[in-house]
Amino acid sequence: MAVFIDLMLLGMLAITALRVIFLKDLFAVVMLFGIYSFLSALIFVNLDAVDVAFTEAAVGAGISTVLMLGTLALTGRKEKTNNHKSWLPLLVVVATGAALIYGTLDMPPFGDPNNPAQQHVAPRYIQDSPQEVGLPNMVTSVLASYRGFDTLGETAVVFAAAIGVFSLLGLPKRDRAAIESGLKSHLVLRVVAKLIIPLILLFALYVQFHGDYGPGGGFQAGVIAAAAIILYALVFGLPLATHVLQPSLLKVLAALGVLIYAGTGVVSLFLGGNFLDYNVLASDPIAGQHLGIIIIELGVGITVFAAMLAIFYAFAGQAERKNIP
Amino acid sequence: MILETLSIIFLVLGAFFSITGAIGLFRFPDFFTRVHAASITDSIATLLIIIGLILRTDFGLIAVKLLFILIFLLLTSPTASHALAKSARHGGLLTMAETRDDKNKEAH
Amino acid sequence: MSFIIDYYNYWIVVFLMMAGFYIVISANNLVKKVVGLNIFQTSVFMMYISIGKVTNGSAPIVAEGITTYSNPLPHVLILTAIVVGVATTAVGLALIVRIKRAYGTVEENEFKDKDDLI
Amino acid sequence: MFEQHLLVLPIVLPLIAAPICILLMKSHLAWVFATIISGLSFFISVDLLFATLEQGVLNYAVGGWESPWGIELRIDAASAIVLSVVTGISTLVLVYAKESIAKEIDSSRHTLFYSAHLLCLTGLSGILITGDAFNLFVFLEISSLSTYTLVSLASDKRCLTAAFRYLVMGTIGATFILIGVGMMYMKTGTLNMLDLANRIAEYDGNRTINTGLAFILVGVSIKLALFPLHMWLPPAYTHAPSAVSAFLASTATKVAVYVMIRFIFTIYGAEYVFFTMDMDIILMVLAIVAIFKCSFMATVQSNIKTVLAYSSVAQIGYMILGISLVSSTGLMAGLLHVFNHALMKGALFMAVGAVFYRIGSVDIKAFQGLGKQMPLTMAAFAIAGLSIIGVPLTAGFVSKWYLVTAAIEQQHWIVAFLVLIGSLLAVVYIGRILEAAYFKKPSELTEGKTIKEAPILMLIPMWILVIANIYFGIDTSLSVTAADTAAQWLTQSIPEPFVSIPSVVTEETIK
Amino acid sequence: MLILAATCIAILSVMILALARALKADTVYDRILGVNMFGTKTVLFIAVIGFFSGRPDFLDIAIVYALINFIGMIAVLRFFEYTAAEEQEDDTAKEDRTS
Repeated sequence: MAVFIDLMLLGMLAITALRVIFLKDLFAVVMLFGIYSFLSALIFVNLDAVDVAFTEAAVGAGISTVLMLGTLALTGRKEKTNNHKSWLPLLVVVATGAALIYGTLDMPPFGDPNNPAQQHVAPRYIQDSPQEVGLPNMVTSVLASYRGFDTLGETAVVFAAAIGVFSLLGLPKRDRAAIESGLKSHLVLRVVAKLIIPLILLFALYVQFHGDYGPGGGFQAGVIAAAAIILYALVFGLPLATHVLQPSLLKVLAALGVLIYAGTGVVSLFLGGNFLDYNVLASDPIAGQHLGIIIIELGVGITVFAAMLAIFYAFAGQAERKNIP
Repeated sequence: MILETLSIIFLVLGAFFSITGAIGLFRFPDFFTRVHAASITDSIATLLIIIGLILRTDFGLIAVKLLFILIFLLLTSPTASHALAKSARHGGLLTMAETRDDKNKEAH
Repeated sequence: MSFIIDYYNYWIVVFLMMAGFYIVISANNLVKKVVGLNIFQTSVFMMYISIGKVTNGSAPIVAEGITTYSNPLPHVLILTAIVVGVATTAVGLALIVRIKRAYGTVEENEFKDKDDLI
Repeated sequence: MFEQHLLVLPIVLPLIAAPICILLMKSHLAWVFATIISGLSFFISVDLLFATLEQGVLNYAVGGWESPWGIELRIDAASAIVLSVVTGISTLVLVYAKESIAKEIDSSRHTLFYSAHLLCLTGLSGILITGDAFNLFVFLEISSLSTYTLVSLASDKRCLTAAFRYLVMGTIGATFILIGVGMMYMKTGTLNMLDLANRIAEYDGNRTINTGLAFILVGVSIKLALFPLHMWLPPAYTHAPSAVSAFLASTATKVAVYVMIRFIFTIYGAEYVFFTMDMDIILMVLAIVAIFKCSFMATVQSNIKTVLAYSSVAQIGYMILGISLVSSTGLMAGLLHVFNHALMKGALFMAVGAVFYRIGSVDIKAFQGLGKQMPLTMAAFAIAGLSIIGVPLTAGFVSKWYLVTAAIEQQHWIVAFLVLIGSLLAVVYIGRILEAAYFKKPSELTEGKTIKEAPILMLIPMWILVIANIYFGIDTSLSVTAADTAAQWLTQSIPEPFVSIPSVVTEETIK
Repeated sequence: MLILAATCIAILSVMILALARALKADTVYDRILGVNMFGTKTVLFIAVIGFFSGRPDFLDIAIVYALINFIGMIAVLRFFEYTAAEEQEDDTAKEDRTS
């Protein structure tokens, strides 16, 4: 059954990808990209990667699609037909694909528990991490503790993206006099959105602090919380949203999150451990691990929330400015 | 046992409704009838399937989450359909009958 | 037959990667290029997740009564990679918005004509 | 108490400083702060360099988790050399940047510039220090993302398309590396570089591993702008702000060269890559084509930054040529050239930036007659240019000398000859600019205007690099010893067996 | 168990139909409708498959899907209103120029 579902989903993915190649309507391309993300997230669920599915759905289908739509609003919907056809891309792709297929021929069989990938490093994470780190969610343990340095880098990447977008697009100014925009005519929508947004924020908090026990964690929580505010901005207009959460505050928050994460590492240095060694944070190693993971997940959550929202503000601000000359 | 049977009935009905909705999405002649088909069956199928699933839980946290999903879908799905139809109408899309009228006018 | 069962997943993933890669290098429109990059990367993520799957395994979150778990390490790597992907997308799209403002077009051949890139 | 933690500091210091720069708000505060942090990293790097020369390899277990389960930081002479170059150049560029970006970047974006610069430094240091293949990818992306930002900060609109092209190519390269690392992980179950090396050695000609190697090499080649994949580099370096060009030209591609060395020599093993896969022939041919094609392209450009950019691609050809000679001398020549080229290109781009600062153009016409008007800047340009050509008593001579020696050692007479011919092309493109500067009359761009010498804050870092060029051309003991140690270490054909004894700090060592 | 598998397959086939609608649509609105239906069915699919594989505690993902689907729809609508306003402006601008 799992194989059957896997095949069906992969088939749908392949058709979607093929269709994207030939579509000229960029709006449709973006819509199909949303579907592509949803489908790949489904595949991740089917292949047991629940945390990844969580993130892919929130990021790929959510944030990326919204940003792409924002860009399309500014750049136009139609791709121009280009008569200049070249065989080179096709040639490169076929060569690369052939190399990859050649590479698959010696791959270990799909799903075999005796594969090298399942043998060497991974068993320790599966068998010992619940005792060593004390969390049921192994993905969180590995992410935040064993490979915490990767995650620090990941937070820095998000921060770097935020800086890039600030420098390219600038942040919208908080403008008291700006008229209310947004989906004015949709009354039903406005009522429903008002009902739902608090629920989403609540859910984000749950994801943030339940990430140790189930799928979720700082990154996902940050994205969901940002999504709530994005929904608010979409329905009630950017000016109102910037009144609730100021762009300059977001800048500070994004920086603060990175500092919290890196600061935890520095604190562990001063307490006599290695960088990011949470064992020394409390008297008992398990308690220390738990404390450390909660703090750094908070740091990740804050940075991601602030960076994602600020990036959205920057894009929306462009559209808004263009609207009111 | 009764719960199990009830759950089966709900799930079968839910599956049936979602398939009819999907067929409607294909077979109906214009956009507004298609929205109608899609959104109504969407809601009823969601309701049935999720109730069917709730009956299979031990009515703990999982049931609460399912209920949350149900409420969320029941709130958002019709809202989205409504807004979509509204903006289609606003954007100048006509129903089939109107298109026919227009053509008649042009013909005369 | 077992050969196909063993590898079908990787083959379709390779096809998806190449579809994405083709969009990146052949598209003339910059937004489509970015969509292509995303498809390419997402497919690579699928390859990683396939590596970690264990038949009859379950999601790597400890629960009672479950003995086989899939490998959590690829999941962790891909979580990081997804974030990197969205960061790149955001910067790329911001660049596109600026290019549109500076050149009035987002078609590669059109602005190439305008500034005779080396 | 931080002695045992020195390894992690060159990554963590700029990483913490980058968000603080944003919080500082004031441009000059951010400048002082960023320069201090970068200088601190430089001192730590030099300290690490001497430590590696004495002790060989240093390692550090992040989070206290022993490798291969946790992420291991690992530094040997090769990484320490490049790390010193990167942090050193970064410090000089930051000193130089204050005046330079005041002219070229909108004042509201200055703090963003410093922050992005520090993030880029974080990424580059991370690549150099990490001992984990996936961690390397993460740091590669940090540096790349901030590089795209830095390039796009210029006021000329062409920097946008250059940055976008760089972004697309860079992301494809990174994704290729990701595919390659995935294939290696699939067959070995580990991500630690040493562990990978040992486990890959167990396989003899496995198709998945071969493909993984191919993808990694192509991905890294995009990042280091190896010949047919170099298209992103000339526009990016031409249109970026001068300070950014100076920084990137002397660090980013060098770090990519280091990554290639690391993957070839440490992970896959030279024997496997060169004898089983015959990569040396491919690399050698590409390197020689790069030297000639791009040196020639450099001779026909009128934008001086483009000339220097093409020259960079050609010089990368020399480094790859050194690697492809498959000998410890060749590798040493390659590493030495990484070091020396950073010194020359840094100085050249800084001089060009100074010209842009005063005249507002980097066309060859703007250089006409500058020898008299900006004597110090043009003298710096001339000396660094001579170094590029490889005139004796400059650093460039030393690395070319060892390169030719290595080629002759391996009986590649033609290669040795071609290296010398390649230098002649450098004479042409550098000579053309010097001729304009010293022997031509001012063009309409500068005629009748009084042009002052560049500000002192730009001249100091420029001349530090120029003096370094001469110093390392005369007293080669430090650079050659370091490069030689690194090369010896890397070419030990059998990697030392993997010992999983971590350097976890115990209670005793702290007291 | 069988009934869950059957429901799975039913939902999967509905997803395929919705996908077909989204791939090959007469108007944009049809496409959006297809995408929306695809989204809601995905939510149900995850819920059912959670029960099918015996680990129904991953419903959080279904919630995220529902949420993102809704936000996506709103973003699309906003996009439409925005571009429609833009086109109108363009039209009036053209008229101004011609008159």
